Amino acid sequence: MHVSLSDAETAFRDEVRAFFRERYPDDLREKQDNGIALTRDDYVRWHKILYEQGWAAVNWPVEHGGTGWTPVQKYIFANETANANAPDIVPFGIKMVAPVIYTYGSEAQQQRFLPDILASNMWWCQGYSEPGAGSDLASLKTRADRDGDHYVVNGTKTWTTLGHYADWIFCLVRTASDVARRQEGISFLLIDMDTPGVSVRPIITIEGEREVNEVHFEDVRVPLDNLVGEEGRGWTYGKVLLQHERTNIAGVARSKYRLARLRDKAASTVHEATPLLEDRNFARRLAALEVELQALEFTELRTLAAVAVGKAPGPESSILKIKGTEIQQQLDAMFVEAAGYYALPCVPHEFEPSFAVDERLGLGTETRTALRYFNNRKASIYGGSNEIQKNIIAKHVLGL
Amino acid sequence: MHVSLSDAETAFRDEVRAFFRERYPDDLREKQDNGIALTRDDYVRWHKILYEQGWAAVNWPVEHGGTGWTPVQKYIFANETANANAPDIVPFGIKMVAPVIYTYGSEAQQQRFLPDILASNMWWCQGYSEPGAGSDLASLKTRADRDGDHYVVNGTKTWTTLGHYADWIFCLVRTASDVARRQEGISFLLIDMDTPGVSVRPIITIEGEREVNEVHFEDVRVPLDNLVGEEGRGWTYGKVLLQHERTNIAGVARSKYRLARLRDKAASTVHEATPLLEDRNFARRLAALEVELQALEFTELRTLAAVAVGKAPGPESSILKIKGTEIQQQLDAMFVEAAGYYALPCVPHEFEPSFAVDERLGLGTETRTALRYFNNRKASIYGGSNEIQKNIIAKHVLGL
Amino acid sequence: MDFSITEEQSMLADSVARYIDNEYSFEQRMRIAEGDAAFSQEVWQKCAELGWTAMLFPEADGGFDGGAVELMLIMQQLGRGLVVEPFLANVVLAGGVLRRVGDEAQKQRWLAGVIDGTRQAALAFAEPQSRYDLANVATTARPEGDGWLLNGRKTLVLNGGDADVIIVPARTAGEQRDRDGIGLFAVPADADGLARRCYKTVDAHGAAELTLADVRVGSDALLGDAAGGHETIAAVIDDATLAVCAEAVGIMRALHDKTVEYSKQRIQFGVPIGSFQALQHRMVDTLMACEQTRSLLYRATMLQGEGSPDASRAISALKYQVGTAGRYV
Amino acid sequence: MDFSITEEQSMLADSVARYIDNEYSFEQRMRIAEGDAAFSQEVWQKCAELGWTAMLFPEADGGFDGGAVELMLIMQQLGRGLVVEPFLANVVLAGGVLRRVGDEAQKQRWLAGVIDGTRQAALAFAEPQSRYDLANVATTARPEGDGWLLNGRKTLVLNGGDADVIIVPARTAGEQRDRDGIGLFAVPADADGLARRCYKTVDAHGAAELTLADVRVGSDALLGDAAGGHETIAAVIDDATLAVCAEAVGIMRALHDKTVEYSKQRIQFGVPIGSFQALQHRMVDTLMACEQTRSLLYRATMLQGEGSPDASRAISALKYQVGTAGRYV
Repeated sequence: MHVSLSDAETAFRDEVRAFFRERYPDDLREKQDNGIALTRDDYVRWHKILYEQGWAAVNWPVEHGGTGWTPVQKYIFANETANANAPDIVPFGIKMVAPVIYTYGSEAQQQRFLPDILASNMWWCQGYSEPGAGSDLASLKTRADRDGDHYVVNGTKTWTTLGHYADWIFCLVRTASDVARRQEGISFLLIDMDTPGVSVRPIITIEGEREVNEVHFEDVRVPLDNLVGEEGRGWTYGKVLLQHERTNIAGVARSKYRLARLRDKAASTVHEATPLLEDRNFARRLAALEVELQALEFTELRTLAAVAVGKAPGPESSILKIKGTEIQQQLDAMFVEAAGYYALPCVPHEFEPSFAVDERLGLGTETRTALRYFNNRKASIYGGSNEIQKNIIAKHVLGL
Repeated sequence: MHVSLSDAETAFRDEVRAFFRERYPDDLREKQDNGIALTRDDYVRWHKILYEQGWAAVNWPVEHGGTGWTPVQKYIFANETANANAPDIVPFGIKMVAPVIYTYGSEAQQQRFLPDILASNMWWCQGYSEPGAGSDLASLKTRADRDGDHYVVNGTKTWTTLGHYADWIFCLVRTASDVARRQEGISFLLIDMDTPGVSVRPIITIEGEREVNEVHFEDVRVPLDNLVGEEGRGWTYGKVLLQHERTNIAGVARSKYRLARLRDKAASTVHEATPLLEDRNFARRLAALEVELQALEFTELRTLAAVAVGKAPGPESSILKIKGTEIQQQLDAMFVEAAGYYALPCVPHEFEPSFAVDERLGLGTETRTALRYFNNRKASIYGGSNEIQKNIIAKHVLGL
Repeated sequence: MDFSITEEQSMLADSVARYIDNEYSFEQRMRIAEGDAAFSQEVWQKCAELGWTAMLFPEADGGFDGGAVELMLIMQQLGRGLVVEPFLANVVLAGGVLRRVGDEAQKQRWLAGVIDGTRQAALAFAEPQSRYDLANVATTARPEGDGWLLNGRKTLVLNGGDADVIIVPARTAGEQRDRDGIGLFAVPADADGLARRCYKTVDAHGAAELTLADVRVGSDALLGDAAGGHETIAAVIDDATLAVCAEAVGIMRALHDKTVEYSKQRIQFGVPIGSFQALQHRMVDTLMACEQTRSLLYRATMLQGEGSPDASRAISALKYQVGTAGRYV
Repeated sequence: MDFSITEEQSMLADSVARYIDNEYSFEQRMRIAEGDAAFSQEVWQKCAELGWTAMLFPEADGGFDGGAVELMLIMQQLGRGLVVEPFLANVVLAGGVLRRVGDEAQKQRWLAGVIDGTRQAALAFAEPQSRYDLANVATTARPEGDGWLLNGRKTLVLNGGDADVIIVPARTAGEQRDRDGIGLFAVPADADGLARRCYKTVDAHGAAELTLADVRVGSDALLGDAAGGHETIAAVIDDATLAVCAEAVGIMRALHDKTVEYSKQRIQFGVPIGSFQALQHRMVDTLMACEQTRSLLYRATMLQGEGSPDASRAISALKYQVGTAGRYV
């Protein structure tokens, strides 16, 4: 039992660090540091740089182009990504649909999709939630009815993150309704967003951004070949994917980076003649958050170590999701506190240049904190709400 | 809308204050101040002093010997009682069984019991909970079967506070089992503890005290005359009583007194060369607790004001119970913190005189704090656990 | 000790509540909030017509002599409707200063228009470096000729974009964090050297950043004592804190009610989500937070209304509770 | 970075676990806790026979060369069984001092008996006024003749009633709160002038209050440097804190498991109470608290085991978590 890095691990860390120093584009870095939303092209460019390095698919099996890294290497890579404030790869292709395709998809599907996903030639989005099916995902109503060698898809998916950028969508759809358990009638379908009948409508969220969408399907004809695995087994495939998503959501490395920035901010903010960081109440809460985050980091490492010796990321990933999002939201709140009055101005992008009157009203600064706070209220709801996670743990871990 | 006392209210406060100064016996005061448990005789003596003053039955109707006080007068009396650190009247007679008797009891029962309860000639205890019936009180199994002009009672009641002092016990018993709702078969019965077949066994609680008991009934013959109200209506009567108990449990005035003592203690405790009270973290939590308590005081006053204009103490009394006990337990915890190492010695009564080596190891001091902490974990469970209270509020206030 | 309100107070609360219910729907509110203007002139005129803008001022100034209770009743309802019109900025902040230390001429010139709703006013109590320390004033006022020369910056000036007059605290003496040496100056919005950048806040209220570069005002611009402004601001901010807390109580309660209502309608797993115990208990917790906050609101309102020496601490306690309970709800 | 334990470590943990399961039932524990003696000599002998008392000492001293990981593994299991025998006092506290600064003769005289379980020892690190400040030492040690004269009071001396030797920090120089100037003295329990009042703590461990009135000890009683004792105590208390935190993790987990188990058996409203969502979520919260605490325990243990400069902070973080999570669970 030891926590220090081995020589090989240290060498790997240095290699990753050098990569970020040399290959992470300055213009992306500047956008990230100033909290400016990346464009579709920005995301694709960064993905392709990682792809060239062979680091686009951290978790994939080596035979499909994955890294084959140990848990410790993955941990190091996540930390260095966060410390460089580099964007994460957009997860829908690499982290979400690909594991389903390489685990359950046909040989033909693997050859058709995996290389393009790996090289970011194809933008994916997720079609799970529906207006009437949130926590109760199994109640989804989007139907795929067989008609010759096609399915005809009708229905509505919602909260589709970056759906307006997507080339393809992976969906859970209902292919049978006369089944014993609702879950059994659900299939996993890949749909080209260019198919006639697919339309995307923006949802503007509380802080005024377009991040999520509603996707409508009206008599959309999808080749039977686009079914992954067996008809009626989509629920099982989707669940595997959700567990991957949940681990992903914890965001420990990112929170560590943000906590360090919060400390910087508090050290440079004068509050009643002394730095805010020296305010005992603020400092105490910051320390409490840091302790919680240190604990979560080790909980994640323990989980990854268990996965490495062959255990699947089981219901324990729910703990990571709950605690990870709680910490993120506490960080959001403390950034708002540190910003003080400057959290309040709601400054849409177009206006910002005119606000050079005070550097704190510019981009990527205090004026973003409240918007981020509001935006990120979603974190305890998405990926399966934290209440649903607790139900899962109660049932599958505690046996209640 | 105003918070200041009227001239009449101020005069009343002065009268009450003078009463406690003059009539509250020094030996009781000393016991109370040192945290020594009062004896049965102590309780009776104090009750009789209040009785002589006409203040034993604060909430009773005037015709039965109650005070007829306004909510503000009751509030003043509770505060002065707490500020004198005088004991509350033992509630089982005056506050619990008496309201049931004067509301639902027969003329004969009122004449037989109320004067003795008022004058403390009769000690009562409560027979509600059973080993298998806690939160689910309606599942109680103690049976009362008719046999001529008697009921024959069999069963076990538990958590009977001060049952070893009691002359009488009021019980919820099952008089019928072939009913549509379990609640309908329950009756409210008064039982003389001297009746053959009644036995009392002590339960020693976590801190080593005898406060509660199990009461066993084996073929106990109880005259039919001891049934209060109608057979099968006991549940309804008992519920009224529980709501009274819950308001009672909030203990706002007592918590205000304890908070002031905690502040004194923290001011006189040196912690890293300065008073503990100046430790920002301790002071912040103390202030937070004080705010919560100020709020609860006004929530209680609002409830009492509503009761005064004719509304019954409804499900809102559950809020008082939940918040009141939460505050009590937080006070318990902060007393332990203030005591530091001196919270740890577990010093049974007999040994205490030998501990004169340090005044903090004596009676009524730091060595009591942890025992009190442990003892008072019950507060969030008794009188209907706080979870049950939340169920009640969800159903009856929020309509869920 | 008495928790009941008078019939007049009850009518006032009903009047605001009715207006919100009938004429200030959430859709109407969002139209105003998302529009270019900071607020609706039409709504503001209505507030004046209904007497709310006059409510808190002495009869001698043309008001209705209302106090802390009236302020609380109005603000709770404005909170319930998430009203964006500048009641706080005009009536409580700027109006609060003018009422306390304005002389007759100043009241005539500035306050009368606030009371009848024809003029807009603001109080610039915050500076870029000040955070929550009201005495931290770096803006300076230097005597020049018969008047004063003002220089400095002000931040988050509520209603600052629409105000016809802005009350500017400026340092006439002392160090940057001294309580003494702060004067209050009524600066017309069109004064030379006064620049403002306008924006909306996250809660859709209008606000502005101000720069004052050699702004000249006459001696009649000084409100009250040239060095004693801090005491006035502190008193006004006590009122304003009580006001925003009352607003918050209105918001919290509306949010709680809407959540409970939605939980009865939203079906998942074949049942309303309000039937799940975990959510029931959470809604009970929010109910308790609302009621505990309301209790502290009544407490602070009554103490403030009676001019109690404990009022200021009671308002702080209330503010603390709003900060914690409000985030929880 | 590696989270696995060695086969030897695994065997050690199993050995303690087996003993608790088979020979230290809750009923057995309560018999000892409620008895007159502070602990069971029989159990203690068993701890020694099984090698646990020797585990943490260097081979040179007759130990098995264990470190932080072994300490953690043992203490977790002792916590699970609520074991009242004085492992902490003997092995971690007194043994920790003797191991670090005892010379050969002192180790022979005092440590050998701790390692083989034949003698009892204690460390008197607390005084009535000290609270948690280890440098706050009012007890004095004055040179006299060839030895020292000790005067003062010590509080909450764990195992103080049964100890054959008590290590007493005493001030040889400096002011009451100075870190410098503290010496550590091995005082035989039967020394003239040493009085002790024995009691049990709320968690049923034996402890004592000590008074030292002109207690004379020889020069061979001084452990290490006459002025440098604070550093030693601080290091020992780091180990001890790690130990009690590991114990707490064992307790928390046992409590959590028993609660979950009971919730499946206790029937109310016709169903096991574990079927109620509010209780399910609460038990999930306690599970998370346990697991988060365990993570910090591993973190602190590994850093301490590696002698990292971050170890002391990591132990403080762990202690904070135990204090909050432990009360929650």
